[in-house]
Amino acid sequence: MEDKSLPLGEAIDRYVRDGAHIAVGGFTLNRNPMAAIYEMIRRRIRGLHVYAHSNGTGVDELIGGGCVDRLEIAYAGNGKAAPTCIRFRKAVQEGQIAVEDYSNYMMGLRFLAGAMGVPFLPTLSGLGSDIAEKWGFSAEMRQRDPRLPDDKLITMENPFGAWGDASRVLLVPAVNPDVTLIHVQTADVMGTCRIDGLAFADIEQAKASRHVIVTCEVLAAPETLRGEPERNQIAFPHVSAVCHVPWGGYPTAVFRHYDYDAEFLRNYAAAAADDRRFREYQERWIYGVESHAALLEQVGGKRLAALTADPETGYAAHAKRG
Amino acid sequence: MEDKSLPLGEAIDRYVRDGAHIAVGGFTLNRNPMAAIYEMIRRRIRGLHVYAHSNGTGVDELIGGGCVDRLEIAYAGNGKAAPTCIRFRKAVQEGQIAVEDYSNYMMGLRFLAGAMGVPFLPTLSGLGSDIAEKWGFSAEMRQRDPRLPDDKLITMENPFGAWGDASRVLLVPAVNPDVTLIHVQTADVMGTCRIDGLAFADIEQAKASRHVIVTCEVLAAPETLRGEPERNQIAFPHVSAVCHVPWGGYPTAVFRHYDYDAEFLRNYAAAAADDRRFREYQERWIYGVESHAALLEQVGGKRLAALTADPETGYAAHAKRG
Amino acid sequence: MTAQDYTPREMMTLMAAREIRNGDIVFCGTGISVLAAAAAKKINAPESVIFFETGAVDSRLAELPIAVADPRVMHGAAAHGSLLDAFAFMQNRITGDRVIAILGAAQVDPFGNLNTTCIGDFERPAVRFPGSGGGCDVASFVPRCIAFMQHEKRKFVERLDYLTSPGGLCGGDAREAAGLRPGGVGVVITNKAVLRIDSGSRRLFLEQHYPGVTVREIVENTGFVLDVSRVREALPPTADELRILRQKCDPQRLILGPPASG
Amino acid sequence: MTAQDYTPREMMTLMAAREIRNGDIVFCGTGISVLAAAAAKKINAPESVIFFETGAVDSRLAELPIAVADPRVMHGAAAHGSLLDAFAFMQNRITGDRVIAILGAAQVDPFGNLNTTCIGDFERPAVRFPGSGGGCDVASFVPRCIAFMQHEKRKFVERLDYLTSPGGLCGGDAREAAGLRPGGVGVVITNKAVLRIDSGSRRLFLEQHYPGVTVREIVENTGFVLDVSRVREALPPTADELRILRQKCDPQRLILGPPASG
Repeated sequence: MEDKSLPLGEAIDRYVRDGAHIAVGGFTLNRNPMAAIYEMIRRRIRGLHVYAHSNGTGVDELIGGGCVDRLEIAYAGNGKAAPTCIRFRKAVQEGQIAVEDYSNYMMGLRFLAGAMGVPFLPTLSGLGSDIAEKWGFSAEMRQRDPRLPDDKLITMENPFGAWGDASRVLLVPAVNPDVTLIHVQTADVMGTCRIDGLAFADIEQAKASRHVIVTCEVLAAPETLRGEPERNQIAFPHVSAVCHVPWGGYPTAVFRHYDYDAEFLRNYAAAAADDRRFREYQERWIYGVESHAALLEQVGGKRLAALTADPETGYAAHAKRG
Repeated sequence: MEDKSLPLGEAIDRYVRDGAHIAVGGFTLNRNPMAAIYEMIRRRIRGLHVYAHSNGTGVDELIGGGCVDRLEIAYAGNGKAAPTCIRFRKAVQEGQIAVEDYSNYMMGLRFLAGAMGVPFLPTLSGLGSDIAEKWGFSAEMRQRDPRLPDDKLITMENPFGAWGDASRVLLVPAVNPDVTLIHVQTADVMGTCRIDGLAFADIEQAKASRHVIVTCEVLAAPETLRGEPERNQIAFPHVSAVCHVPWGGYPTAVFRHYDYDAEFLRNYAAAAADDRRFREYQERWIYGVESHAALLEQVGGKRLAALTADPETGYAAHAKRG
Repeated sequence: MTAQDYTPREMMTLMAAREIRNGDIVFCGTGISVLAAAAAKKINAPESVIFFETGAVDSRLAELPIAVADPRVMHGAAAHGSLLDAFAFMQNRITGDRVIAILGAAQVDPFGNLNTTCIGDFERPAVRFPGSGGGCDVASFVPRCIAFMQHEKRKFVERLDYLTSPGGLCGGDAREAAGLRPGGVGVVITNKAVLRIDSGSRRLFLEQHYPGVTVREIVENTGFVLDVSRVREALPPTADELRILRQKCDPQRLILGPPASG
Repeated sequence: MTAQDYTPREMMTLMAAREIRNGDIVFCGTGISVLAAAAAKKINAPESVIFFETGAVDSRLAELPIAVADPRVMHGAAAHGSLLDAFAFMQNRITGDRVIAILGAAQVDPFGNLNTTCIGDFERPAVRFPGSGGGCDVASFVPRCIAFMQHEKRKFVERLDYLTSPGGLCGGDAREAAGLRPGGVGVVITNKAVLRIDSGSRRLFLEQHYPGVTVREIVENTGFVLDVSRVREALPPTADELRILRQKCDPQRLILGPPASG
């Protein structure tokens, strides 16, 4: 039995190089691999190429941390706290990052194509839209870079005639990241993962990826997970590293463990709007702490306790979120 | 809340017409919807067009029952009892049914394409094989029948160049059956289903289908299933009818409930080899009983008790299978 | 009851809720979209089913979610699918044809196409918005889409800066010619009015103005020519609708915002 | 120990087990295929991972399954995927390149292509077999495939009646030209011998004959011309191999069948 458990910092050092193509799990304010993201920022990783669907909190922090050069994304909003993610908006408007736009389904299909090992998948989404027409990465840039497909998207006549009630399809190219980082409720040291609640696109992101770094709330015995194999969505052959990081999704929510911290997200959004205040935010919460445990200590046990999930609902019922 | 529960016979009458295009769940000797299959045979449904991957026991019974005119299939074997299903072999060799051959992955992808609402999906399987070259349904038959795609399979150059390490792909056309019949461990009256153990292609078959008839071991309260929504693979909007049929998968296995009946399967195989003995088998076990409950009574409580799953392993540990 | 008794946001929510019918499967986005779905379920369409692109089907919503990935959409759902499952559910005609979707927009054009991506040039925008999310997918797949937008001239534009989510494209049979199924945005609900797509011209026309809002005010705040020949006044919220919306749907006013001053 | 001490079936199983290396992910079919994988795990490759097209990963196999859908493959697995997950795992190069597969066949040709579909014309066959199952998929995706077959002249044929699972197709670079990744059947294990694909000619050659089986007997039972220039005698099963196979892997002889009479 191969033991893949190791400290998070070592996992980042080993698998996430400057310029790596990465994907992160979660969705807006839920189950983002925040400990891993803060650790990448702390280690000042640079030049990342990020594949995202709606990975709000984490991706905006990475952009704010100066880690990202290129971004393929469907949605950069973060619920009530930030209808458009603020460091993302700033970076795009100021031309600091190159962005290519897709829809959530297209990005999901691109990860699925990567996981399946096929060059593309078809959809009826986006025909006639500017997502199909306008390219953020130019044809020249695409041809120069062997890590990018030459075409963003291809519209094709349905080769089966009118079969399936479709005259045309849009083909979306596969994505195979170097590393996918996800945060799950439970994993074992071999790397098998169990996600509670919605899995978003984590499973496809993981399976499409050459390496997967998993952070988990609970490091369980393999025997425990194997008692109900149908509840384990990612089998160990897909995983490179397992890091036991309780509250590793904070300040985003982890179903049945804790809720998102609406106050933290609101304060982040307020700070992100101003460069000076944003540097203070980063100094205090990222660079100024040596680990996620230290960040959590600074948040304080009382505040975390208030976020702890109600066993009945899976979130902090009646929490103050306004 | 719509209550979709009804007796199995009524569900078959309502949704399975002569000539219908159907799919059945399960795999060889596991979780076949046997009660539903026996009921279709008993009701002398005729002219079915069946889509199957490796649906051994059930499909062979349907063929033996004279219900099937056309079959699209990947594998017609049934483990140790019948390396090639016997009524299938006989019907094909005697030209009684028209057969089109695919691989398991191709059939799985065809159901997935149907579930996704796209006309086709690509794969790298089967390039250069006779599965791609030889058509069981002629081009004329395909063109005549609007329920069949004009092409069995299409080989296409990769439109993204060498992206995804592929020069060509094989495109498999979507399947959308009129009815899919599956047997699951647990369902509620609205139609939400929970499958324990391997799901095979049941989920894609159900989602691709216009109607789904579910038989279940346990009819649970919706609140029970909703306590862990991540364990429910089929949500109620996909389902037309729910029939509570304990031991509804017998003589195939249902994980955590009961094992396959190796003796029944062996006796079936022996009877299937001879037309007279096969008619006796059908008379005794299908036409001669009025329902699955009556079939089970004839099997006897003692024999069923010996098949009951060990709670630890999910099957009947140390059962005589030789 | 007078116009002062309710806010434009309450009116918008209820106008959208009224579009939802019993048995509809309601695709919800974040914010006012999910509130409208919750209101319909409690008021006029108790057998409607709320579902989210994140994959939750028939969420119970004991509390209002502030994002589609809020754990509040997970609790008590019938099933949790993946992102891919949710979109396949809509792309598949068998299930997709039963879906009504509620989307937000930054710009709408006369044919019901939506922009949620940017103002200005895509490569170096003056203002960047979040992007499609599931919007493009939903508008491509779903036969009935409702769009929410603030009624401003710069938002109702003749030509979008970026066409994120397809409606009728450039009108006529352009949508079908592009390979899309019939559908896309059929109605736009604003803080002043309801605009609907005419099945003949395939353009938005003014169908209802809210009580206390003049047609002239609406026309002045619309950046393209609007057919107002068929306009009627919208029915104001009933006391029951308002009571249920305020007390049962968003008692914390998380989405409704400040109450009416009147 | 003499040749009488073990059956050809035991020898076949162990010859296949010896092909499996530590760390390999072993795709198993029904019957002797899963027995070989179980034997390898207990004898020479304890860190190999057994997996099935039905979607079970790292099954424990406390008892031998008699089909790939036997509930015995479900118990104690690391994870249960779907049929689609299992094949995607192999089609995906990242995981697929670590897989070694064990397949059965009714006919093999000189290039390692397999027929599991029919004898005679496909449309009205003299003998119909079960069909591809996952065989075509696995042979298309996996770099290392082992085929099991009884050594009979009518089974080793110059030209297959139906090419179900692609090996080297018609030889040379035909496989790559068809769009397939490198791979397919590299070795055929029979009740008499081991045949392997030559990397130059891409044809099967006779690599090993079993103790007590003559090269002449093998050539006479092979329906195409066989290069025998490099043949050597196979190492017979060791006492340890036989003990573990018989006592730990198939004590009921469900798959091994009757024991050796000697």
